Amino acid sequence: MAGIWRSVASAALLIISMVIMLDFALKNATLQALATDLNNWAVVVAAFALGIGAYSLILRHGRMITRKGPLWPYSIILLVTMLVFVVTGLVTGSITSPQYNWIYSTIVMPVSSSLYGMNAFFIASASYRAFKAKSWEALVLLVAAIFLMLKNAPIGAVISPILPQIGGEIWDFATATGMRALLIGIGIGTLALGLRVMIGQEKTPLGGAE
Amino acid sequence: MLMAGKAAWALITFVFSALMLLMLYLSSKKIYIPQIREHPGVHAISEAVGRAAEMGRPVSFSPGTSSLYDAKYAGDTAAALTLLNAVAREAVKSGSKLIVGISQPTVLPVAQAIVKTAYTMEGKAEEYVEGDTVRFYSPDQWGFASSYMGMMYRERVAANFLFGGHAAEALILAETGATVGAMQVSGSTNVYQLPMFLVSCDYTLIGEDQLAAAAYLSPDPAQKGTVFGQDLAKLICVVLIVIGAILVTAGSKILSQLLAS
Amino acid sequence: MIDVATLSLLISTTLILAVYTILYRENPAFRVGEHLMVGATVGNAIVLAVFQIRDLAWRKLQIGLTKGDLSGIGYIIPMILGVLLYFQFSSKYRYMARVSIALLLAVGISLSIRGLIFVNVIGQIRGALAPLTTIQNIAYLIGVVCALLYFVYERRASKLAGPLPKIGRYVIMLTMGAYFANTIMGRLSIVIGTLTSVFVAPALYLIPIAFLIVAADALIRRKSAKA
Amino acid sequence: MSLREVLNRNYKQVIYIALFLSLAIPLISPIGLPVPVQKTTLGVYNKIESLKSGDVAVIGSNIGAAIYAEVYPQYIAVLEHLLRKPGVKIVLVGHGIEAPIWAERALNELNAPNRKTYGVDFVHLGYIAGEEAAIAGLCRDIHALLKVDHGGRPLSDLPMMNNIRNAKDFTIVIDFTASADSQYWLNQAYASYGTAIGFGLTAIKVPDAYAYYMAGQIFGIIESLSGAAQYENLIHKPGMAVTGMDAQSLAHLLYIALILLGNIFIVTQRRVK
Repeated sequence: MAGIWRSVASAALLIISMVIMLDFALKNATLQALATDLNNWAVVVAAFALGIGAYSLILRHGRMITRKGPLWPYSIILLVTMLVFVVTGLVTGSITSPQYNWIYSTIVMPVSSSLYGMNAFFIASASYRAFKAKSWEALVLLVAAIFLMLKNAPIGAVISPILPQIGGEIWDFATATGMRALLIGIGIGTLALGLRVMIGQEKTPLGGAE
Repeated sequence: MLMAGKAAWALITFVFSALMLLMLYLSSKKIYIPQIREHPGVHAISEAVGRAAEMGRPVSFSPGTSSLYDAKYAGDTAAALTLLNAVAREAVKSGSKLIVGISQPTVLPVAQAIVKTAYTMEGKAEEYVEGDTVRFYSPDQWGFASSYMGMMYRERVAANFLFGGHAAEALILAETGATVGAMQVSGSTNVYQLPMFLVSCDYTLIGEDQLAAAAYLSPDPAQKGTVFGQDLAKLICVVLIVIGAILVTAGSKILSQLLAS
Repeated sequence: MIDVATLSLLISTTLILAVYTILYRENPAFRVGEHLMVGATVGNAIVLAVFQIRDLAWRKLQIGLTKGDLSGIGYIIPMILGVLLYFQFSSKYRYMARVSIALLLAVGISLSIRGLIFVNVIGQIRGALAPLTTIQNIAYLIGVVCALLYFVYERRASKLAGPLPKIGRYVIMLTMGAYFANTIMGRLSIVIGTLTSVFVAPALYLIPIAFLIVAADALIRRKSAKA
Repeated sequence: MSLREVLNRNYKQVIYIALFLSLAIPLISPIGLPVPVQKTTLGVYNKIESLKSGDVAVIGSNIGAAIYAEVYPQYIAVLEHLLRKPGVKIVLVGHGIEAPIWAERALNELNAPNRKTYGVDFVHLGYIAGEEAAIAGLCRDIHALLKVDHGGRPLSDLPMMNNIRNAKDFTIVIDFTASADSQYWLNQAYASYGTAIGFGLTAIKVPDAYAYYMAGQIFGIIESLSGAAQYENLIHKPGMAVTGMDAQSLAHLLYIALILLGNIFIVTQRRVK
């Protein structure tokens, strides 16, 4: 049984991939409808997968609370907040209801923007700690970064109008060369990895060879 | 019937795939086994894990915030999972505690299976704690980031691995790792976040480096054949670019038009 | 009595400050923010998932059953595959989850290949085809060729390219430096936005309070460290 | 204790406080560091300046929480400029769910209802679902696509809408957005009806749009917070973007100083050894 089911999985992987790839190149209504459905199926399966996550989370924090492990009061906060969101969302029946909107914009939005903005602080500490001209490569990285900063901040143009020009040239060069090569390489690398997954040579992303 | 504008796509995908599969075949039949330059970051994995074991501090791993069915970073996630396989085996062997932080629910069952297998194969199945070795944090990038940060501080991790599709939380995770003194190896195909990793981590697998690492980390040496196939595909791109540029200079836009057909 | 909007402002400002205290050190205030955030986002994801299953699968299945439409009835499959995922927790029947994962992986990998070959590979090759009439364009051509050769992994092939892959490595480093600096403006805009929203009474008064608490903690820790 | 010793002991905390100050001080008391005007910003300004009484400006209000810090100040500045032009009709419309919230907030902030008459000088059509197809429908026939405005009033009750039926009646369109939808208006209004298009964008989207600008397909781009600051200066109403740019400039200088400091310390340390 296990063997058969694993073969079904390998076959499904190859066939579904082929359908979606062919749908991109061929003009065929059936293929298109099938590809759209498969895409939706993935969304549905992923929605079910969240249950595994929730179970895993509740298991860990429940254990923390019952065993009075370190940080157990925080586990209570976590589980209660989760419950409040689920109940509010399901009772009001919509994530755009005023009540739901209030708890969302009071908790999730400020924490999100704080963490997002914290990048600016970490850029500062990384600038001091990590941008060291230890090698010629590091020097190139550092010089390019400084010129781009002088291009982006209006102060650069005030110091000298040449600075943003140099920054602009570096930016154009970077997008036309290094970025281009990176993107091409990523495209080719993804194709190679994808092929190996499709034909069953690489089973790790499926959960290992077992 | 081919869709307009997709002929070039179909041809290139076909030619590249054929090359990669041919090279895979040649190396599996030992007709031509390519010598692949391995990234120093991959060798650093055992060094980092070993260091953590010596210090008696844990190893942490994040396979990214992109899902398994992401339309852009699925390959990134898949590569991160093969790297997780390598890291988990090293960690279990060295006896350090492993913590895998998961953001996407679709990645969770796969990561659980990989890590559980790694423990079972070393005969340490009882050390795998359900819900704790592989931890689900939050599908939201910032919910995940805050948990992963807190975990790195509280557990004082000594080795931190960040692979797969990370978004704007990349620098936050990497700088926190640097703050707690962890040795860090990272990789991504998200070109906007790569500079963040490169600056903050000890080793970074840039873009394709990470995807290729997935091949040569495989126990089957024949997989290196596809990496050589990748090289040939890139050489084709180089030739196309050079010839195309010369043609355009001569006033012919034929190659550009062909690629758009 | 304070109104709902002010209450929201006060709570969110407290949370912003609590999260930012991580810059000083890991502490209970950050932990509260962290656990609230995880609870909230997972709760939110559960609500969304429930609606998704209802709208994307359940409704379609219902319509399919009443109309006898095959594509609608087909939506029973992802629901079964979704349930099969839960065999993950049984070591004996773990393999049952494999087809569900195969579906997810197949969709992701094939969509990625589609897009990346089309946009990254073909799009970028087309973008590189510029007439070699300016110094810039010639430099771009040399740069992109070197950078591509840097990503050649086969030792012998790489050696044939001579110094070009080495130059390519410098090109990649320059690109990384430029892209690092170019993200800064957006990040700063977010902090500035956050600060502007916090710099309003009564939320404003919370900032000095937060600084005082942090300073007091730092002093106490220094004293106890000395003792 | 020298600066190096302080930084060596706990460099992070010192750096974080320095960054906080360089962001907070300009917000409390603006310094007014100069912001050079780019030609792309000037393109939008000149276009609006050239509008005559009876001209119609359609404003794509696709702002969301994620991009508000960069794009909302541009939106406010452009709306202010339009409100100052006598007789110019303003139509606000969005295809993001959050769009109407930001549009209403901006109208209130600028006191629009008291400065102009709703339905005669400006209307808010709210949020239209359907991405590019919605824009296409809007360009073809507004009245066929929509029956009511954002507040639920029938379009037939709004006098200015009688003369605005399709994209041929739009003098200009300025789309404030952060994603692929910036091309919707270009594809639909510009390509099919020749309507003049301009953009207000986040920094990350500008390179794409710049190609259209160079090709003369759009009349201007307002770029991120810096574009908004330039616009505020052009209309002589310095606001949140100008103070934001002070903070940007100071923070960038701090980053550069930190990079240089880090390297100087290495060099001097080597000498001491």
